[in-house]
Amino acid sequence: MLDNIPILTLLTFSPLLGIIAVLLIPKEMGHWLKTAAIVSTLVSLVLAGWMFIGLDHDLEGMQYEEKATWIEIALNQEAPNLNAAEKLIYQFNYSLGADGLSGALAFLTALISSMAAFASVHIKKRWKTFYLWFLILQIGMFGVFLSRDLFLFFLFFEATLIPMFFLIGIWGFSDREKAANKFLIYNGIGSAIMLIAFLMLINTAGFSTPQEDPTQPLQLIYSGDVGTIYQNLQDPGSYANVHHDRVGTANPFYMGLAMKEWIFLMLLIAFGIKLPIFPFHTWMLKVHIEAPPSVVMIHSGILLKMGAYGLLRFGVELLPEQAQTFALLIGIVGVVNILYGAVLALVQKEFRLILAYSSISHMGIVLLGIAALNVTGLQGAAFQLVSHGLISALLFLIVGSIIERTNTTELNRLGGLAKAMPFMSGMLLVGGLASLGLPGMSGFVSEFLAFLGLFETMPVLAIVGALGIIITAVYVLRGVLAITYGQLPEKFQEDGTVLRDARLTEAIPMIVLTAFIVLLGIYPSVLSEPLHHALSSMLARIGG
Amino acid sequence: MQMMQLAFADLRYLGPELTLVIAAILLSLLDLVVPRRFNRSWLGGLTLLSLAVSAVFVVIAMRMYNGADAEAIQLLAQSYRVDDFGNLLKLFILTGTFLTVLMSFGTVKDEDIPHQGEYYYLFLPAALGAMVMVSSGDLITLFVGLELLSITSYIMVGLKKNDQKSNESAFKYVVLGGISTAFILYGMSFLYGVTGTTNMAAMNAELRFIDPSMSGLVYMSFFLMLAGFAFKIASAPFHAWAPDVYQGAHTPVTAFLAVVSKGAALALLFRILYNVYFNVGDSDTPIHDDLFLIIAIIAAASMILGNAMALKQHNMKRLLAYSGIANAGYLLVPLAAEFGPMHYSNFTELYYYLAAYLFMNIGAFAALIAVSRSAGHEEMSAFDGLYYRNPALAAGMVILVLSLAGLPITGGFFGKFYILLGTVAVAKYWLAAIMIITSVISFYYYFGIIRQMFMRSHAPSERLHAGWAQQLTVWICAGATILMGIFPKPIIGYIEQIFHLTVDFFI
Amino acid sequence: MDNIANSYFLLAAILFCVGLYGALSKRNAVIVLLSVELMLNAVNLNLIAFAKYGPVPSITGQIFSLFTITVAAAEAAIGIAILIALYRNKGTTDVLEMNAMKK
Amino acid sequence: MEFTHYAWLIPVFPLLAFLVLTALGRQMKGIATGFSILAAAAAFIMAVLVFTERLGENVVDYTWDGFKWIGIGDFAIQMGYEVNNLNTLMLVIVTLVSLLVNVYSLGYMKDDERINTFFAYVSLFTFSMLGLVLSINLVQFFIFWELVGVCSFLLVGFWYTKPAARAAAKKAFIVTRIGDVGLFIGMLLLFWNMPGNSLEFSAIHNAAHTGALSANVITAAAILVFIGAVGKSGQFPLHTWLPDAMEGPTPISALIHAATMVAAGVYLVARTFPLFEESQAALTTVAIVGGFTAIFAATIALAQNDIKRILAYSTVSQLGYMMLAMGIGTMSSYTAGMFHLYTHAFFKALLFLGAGSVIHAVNEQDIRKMGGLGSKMKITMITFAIGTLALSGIVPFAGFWSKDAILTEAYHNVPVLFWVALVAAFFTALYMARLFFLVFTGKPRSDMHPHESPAVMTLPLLVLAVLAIIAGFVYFPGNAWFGEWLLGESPGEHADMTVMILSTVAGVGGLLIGWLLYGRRTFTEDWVEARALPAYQLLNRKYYIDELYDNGVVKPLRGIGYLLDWFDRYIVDGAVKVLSGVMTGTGRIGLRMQNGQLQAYGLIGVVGLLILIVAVVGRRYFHVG
Repeated sequence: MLDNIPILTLLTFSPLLGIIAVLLIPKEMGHWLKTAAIVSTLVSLVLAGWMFIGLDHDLEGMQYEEKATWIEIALNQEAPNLNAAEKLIYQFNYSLGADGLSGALAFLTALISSMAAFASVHIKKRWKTFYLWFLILQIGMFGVFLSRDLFLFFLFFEATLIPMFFLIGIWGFSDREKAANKFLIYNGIGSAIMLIAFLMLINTAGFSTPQEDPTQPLQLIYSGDVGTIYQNLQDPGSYANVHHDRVGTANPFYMGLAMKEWIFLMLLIAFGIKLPIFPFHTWMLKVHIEAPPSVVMIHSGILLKMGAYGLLRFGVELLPEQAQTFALLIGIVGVVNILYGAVLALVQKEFRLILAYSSISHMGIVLLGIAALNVTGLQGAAFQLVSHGLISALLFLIVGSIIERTNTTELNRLGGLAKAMPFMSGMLLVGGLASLGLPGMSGFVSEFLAFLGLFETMPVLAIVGALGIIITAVYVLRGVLAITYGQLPEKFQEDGTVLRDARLTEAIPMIVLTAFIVLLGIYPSVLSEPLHHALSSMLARIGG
Repeated sequence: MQMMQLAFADLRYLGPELTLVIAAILLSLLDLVVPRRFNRSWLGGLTLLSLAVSAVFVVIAMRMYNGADAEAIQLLAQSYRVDDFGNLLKLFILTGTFLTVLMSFGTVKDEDIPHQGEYYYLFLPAALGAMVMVSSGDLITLFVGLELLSITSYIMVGLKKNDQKSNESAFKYVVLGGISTAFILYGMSFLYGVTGTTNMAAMNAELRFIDPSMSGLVYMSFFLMLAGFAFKIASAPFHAWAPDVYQGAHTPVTAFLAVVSKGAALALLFRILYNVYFNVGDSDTPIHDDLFLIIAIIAAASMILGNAMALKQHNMKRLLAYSGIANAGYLLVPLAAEFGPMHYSNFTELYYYLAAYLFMNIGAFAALIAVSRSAGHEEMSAFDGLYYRNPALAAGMVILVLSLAGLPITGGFFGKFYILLGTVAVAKYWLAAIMIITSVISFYYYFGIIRQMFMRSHAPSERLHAGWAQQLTVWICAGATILMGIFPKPIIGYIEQIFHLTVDFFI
Repeated sequence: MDNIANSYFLLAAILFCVGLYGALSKRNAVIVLLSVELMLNAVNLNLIAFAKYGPVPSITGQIFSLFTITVAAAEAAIGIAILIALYRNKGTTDVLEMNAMKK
Repeated sequence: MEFTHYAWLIPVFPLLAFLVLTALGRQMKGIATGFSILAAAAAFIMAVLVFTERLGENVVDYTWDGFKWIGIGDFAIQMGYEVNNLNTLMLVIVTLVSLLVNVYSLGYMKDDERINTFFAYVSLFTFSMLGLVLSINLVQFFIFWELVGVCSFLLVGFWYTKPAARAAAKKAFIVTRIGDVGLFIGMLLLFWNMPGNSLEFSAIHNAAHTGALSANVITAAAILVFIGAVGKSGQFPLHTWLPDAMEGPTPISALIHAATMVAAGVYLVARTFPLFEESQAALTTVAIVGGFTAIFAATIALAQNDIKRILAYSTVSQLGYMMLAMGIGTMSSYTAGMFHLYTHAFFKALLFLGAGSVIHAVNEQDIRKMGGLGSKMKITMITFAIGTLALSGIVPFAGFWSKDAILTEAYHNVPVLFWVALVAAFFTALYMARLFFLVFTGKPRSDMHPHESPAVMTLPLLVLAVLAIIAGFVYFPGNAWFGEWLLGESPGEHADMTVMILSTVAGVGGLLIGWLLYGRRTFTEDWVEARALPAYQLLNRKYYIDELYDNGVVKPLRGIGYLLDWFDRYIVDGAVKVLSGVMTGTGRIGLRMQNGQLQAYGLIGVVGLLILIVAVVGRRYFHVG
């Protein structure tokens, strides 16, 4: 019903509205800048909600398709076998599309960005540039989830690096520049490896001769469009899968099994760096400590999800056979992630580090869901993406407010906040309980589905992973109770710094996020229905 | 041997070159005649004018003699060709020189460059030498062009007579340049010896049926010539001169060296590699594969070494020198990725990245001039707090640095992406991998500049007013970079449409 | 290719190597410039030898050597001019002293 | 029949109270607590109506599962509620005890400024407990199961300023969580093996009977479910959290840690009883764990000095009895187990509330400092006495009939466990006597001025005392109505005089010795400690189980954590630094070559060229490698 309005382009570039407003408002009027940014994020939230509700649940494949040719790189055709063709081009078009998975994640992006806009009220300096980079980052994130072309996906993927570099580097805490550098180099290498894998895909599976009837002049097109690549990889007769030479010389488009496995491994590593898989996670810890809390809300709420989304969209959907061969590896890495993150979170002295390690542990659950390679597992993984996004956003929102009042999150220098700030400690407790998977909140549903899915294919891994739930309960309670329960440290008592409870602008985002977390916990099919078709079509080829 | 004579009618093909020669002579005479107090920047203006006129001639040539079946015009038995390969590169050289001269307005002051007039019109013979290099099909004219460019650039580097550093770097440049010329000549002598002719097409015909005993000499000829050209491009093993010369020379001259002379030398290597040494040698002595492998190794070495050395660099000119070495590596990659079954567009990739390299490098140097004039030194700290002092310049510089680093929606990004597409199409994955990983490592020092501009707030906070010329150059380059990043289609389409391998490139 | 030609090429190679060695080891700047000229002349010798005794003898070699001679002269002139400017400022022609610009 | 249809209303009342209290808690100071009592009363009335409606003979179970919770692939998990006789029994118990505790808390928590939050948590707990009782499938059961765990965590840690309360709350949640993971894995196992992937309890019943599930799946599922029950009901390995949970306010100990939540474990075993019936291995484990916990906890209770800890260990021991009954596996032992759960809920709640009124009066929990409170606190003493007699299993009181039923079953099926249970009964009587005589009789041991608790606290005591007396007559050798009502067919009860005599002897003997030791002071009270000091010390320190867990599990885990933290900081980060070091290293080498010497540059070029020539072309001629 929404096909006539290009809603996806509107949504992706809705932050432009805010950017223009921010540019126009002079630098001194901080209050106006904040409201302009918040209003712009709310506009994108409304658009994202409208799009998500408009998603037709039982329609296969992509909806709201928008396609416009953007880049057609003409290639040299003077070679003997090529000059017959009317056109030999690399075609990268601006094509957006949304299905259950990307629609849900786009809505999550809009929601968390608007909540982060609320939370960034604590920013003290240079609001203009802050909101500029904040909104550009939002465009990048929308683009990543909605783009249906490899080149466009890579472009938006890289486009999120620059704003994050500035956001961490300028507004972070003491060691911010080192953290910004580490973030840039790690993610740069991650996207570099991804680029190589994409190029291999474009140059082999991307090749097609799209003209329908042979009478028309021959068109040879390399395209980055995910749809064509999916077709070529799927149908055995396509250039990519036929071994004997068809184009005179050896078939240059043939994708051997080894090559497919290499591509999948590269994608796993590239997205593994983004979704921190065990060995590549150290950069994320630095960012979680040094970046300002509202930026960390976005980073751990959405940026980590891009890795998992990429793994699902390009790893599992395009190369399902390879996904099967690597399923055990992903499973083991997932369990390692869960246990490693949980045990380390147990001994941290800084609350933000506990949250960072808990993000690693929760992303391990996503990996388990993916490793299951059945509809339940994938649904669990997709659910965990959304639920962890909401929960970590809520937790970092509260951390932001706590830092603004006590400017520390060291466990031994905090305590007894429940007396001074009952509302916020209540919210922190709710966030903690949601993150340890208390039923009635979204954390439980995703854990339940992920482990359920994995139990069918790899029961032993599921059981070992389930032990992680116990340790999660331990470190969450240790962290949350150390801050809220117990006595108020004397530092905050005697010098009269009355720790006032959450103001309205802080309370609203907390309540909204908690509402979503509880809604997903009580009535999960509001999210599982749209996900349903996106994931089952993903597994159609291997009978998931 | 039919009589080869240059008829008057042929002069109309040589429009661009003649304008430069006449302009050079007139300006040097004008400089002599005109009294001392006459402001020499008028000469700069005239130089710009002559460059523009020459560019107009080139564009006319491109439109006039082109056509689907048009045969490339060649004079004096291929010694001078007016083909689209040459025209496109002439356009590149002229824009490069134009922008370098434009950015040097206001920087040429008496105390360090005594002969101001000379400074301006010396660019003309250098540009002429480069144009001759790229449009010659014969070794001799090619050599003459190369030497004209080299010798003029020796002088330009040494123009700052009173500055000890500039003299030193000029001397280093002369000696090492001389050695590299000797290497090139020695290689050319072997090449001539083995094939008996200096015309590229004839040479290739000879080399294909060379008897194996001579293959040693063929290898020797290629290695010696490669040493010379690699020196000119400042790629890996022969890069050592670049940082000192770049630091010593006057900044616009450094820009000229980094862009125009490197680009011309690359085009020359491209022409020789694909015309003379193309599938030479047979199965047991595969000279063709060895040569292309060496080019790939040199490319990889300069990418790794260039980026590595730039990591801990604080002097901006030396940093841009090392980034120039790395970019020489990136530019060599399309050469190394030879033709594949579906991949024949090496030239377009090379040219597109060369154009992007031109804009981002000259823009960076122009911004450096503006900033170092007020800071007094050329360290990276000159950029401190630029965001506060001159936001427009800072924004322009961010775009240029993003393009240098190869991050999206900039010309540099798309150039690298296009080269990578070609390299992966030819299944040279290791080369593509090195290119990408080293360009990610380059984020570190490029973003060092951004850190200085945005994250250092303790700089003196009074506004920095950059010269109009530098501001204009930065904005032209930044605008061009953004355009090349977002709309690559028209540029690449135009190149593919007019450039035909068989007609314009193979002699 | 009989042995006369070989002896010419051998001589040219020796001359070239001597010139290269001289350029890279001599301390006096003038001698360095001189050895660069030596290398260029070695090339001339090689060209002439190929023109006369080479596998495909032809006149182009000699024309080529004419060009190289003129270019070598131009280069020598520029080299000396820059050396004089350097000497005036620095007071020494010792090549090892010219290391004002380090890493 | 229509009341059963509205059974879902029962949990909704406390939920509404919870929402009202949290939303408007701060503003409405006084009347907020009224809401909670009102809701509890309404729920109780509704439960009684449903109970009376189902008293008739041929009453059919009612299930409704309309609410589609989540669709996975081609099957979906539906939510709803189920009403059968077992549930109705639990509904009545929970709502009654919750009502009485609500009333009692009015008095007990009167001067606490967070009284509204307290009542909110109590209502939330009642809602989740009732939800648990009514749930139709294992997933919904698990959801409410964890919600109940959270409520116990919140309420135990209610006085959060006390560090002991904080540690106890954390411990309670984590230890029950360990059990919950067992149940969680059991649920996953069942989900994939059940025909049609449905986890409905009814589906589990007939799947177990018809043999659709393989033998070892049943055993594995049963044991995993039992682990969950062990965690929640504080059975042997996972019992350490229950005594520490006494840090919470006493009404909570009465409601949660005596009558309802801890009974949920037994209720779960009852709910999935067909699974246990099919696997003998599971039954023996349940019986052994139950029996062992009974005797184990009873011995520890002997040597405790805190009034609430004695009652806590007594609860653990009585739950051991129930598990023992379930473990015997016959339909009559199942009925005996549920009957003991029913009676135990009343007299244990009575004892806790009695203890609460004592603590409220003298503000002291150590029984060695108390004494002679009987004179001033008449009603509390009398009701406490009734509770003690009921718990020790003296003839007319409810405890006797239910414990006797279990002992008879044990006697007929597993004689070994019968004797263990009998000894435990003797110890029970002994420690209850010790508690009663030390607190209420003799001269006061420290300067206390006890006063009787207000009416609002003594009323519930009286109601529970009456129930403790009459509750037993529902199922005694003469009248097996309770069994028939519960199972729908006669449990085949066979009274056994010898068991009755033996259990009375054990009970009366225990009380007599207790009276002798502590009542009349014939021996000085530290007689037991003097004679059997090492044994006393062992029991007092609770067999050092807490220390065992602390050093055996918590410290090694923390150790691994620090090790991994070091590993993460140095090895993983180190590897990255090495990589970046390689890069800056090559840079440094390159820079060292830039020493400013003109001739050095030339040399680098020439040497580089030679290396290239040798590397690429050399291998052609020298065939090296």
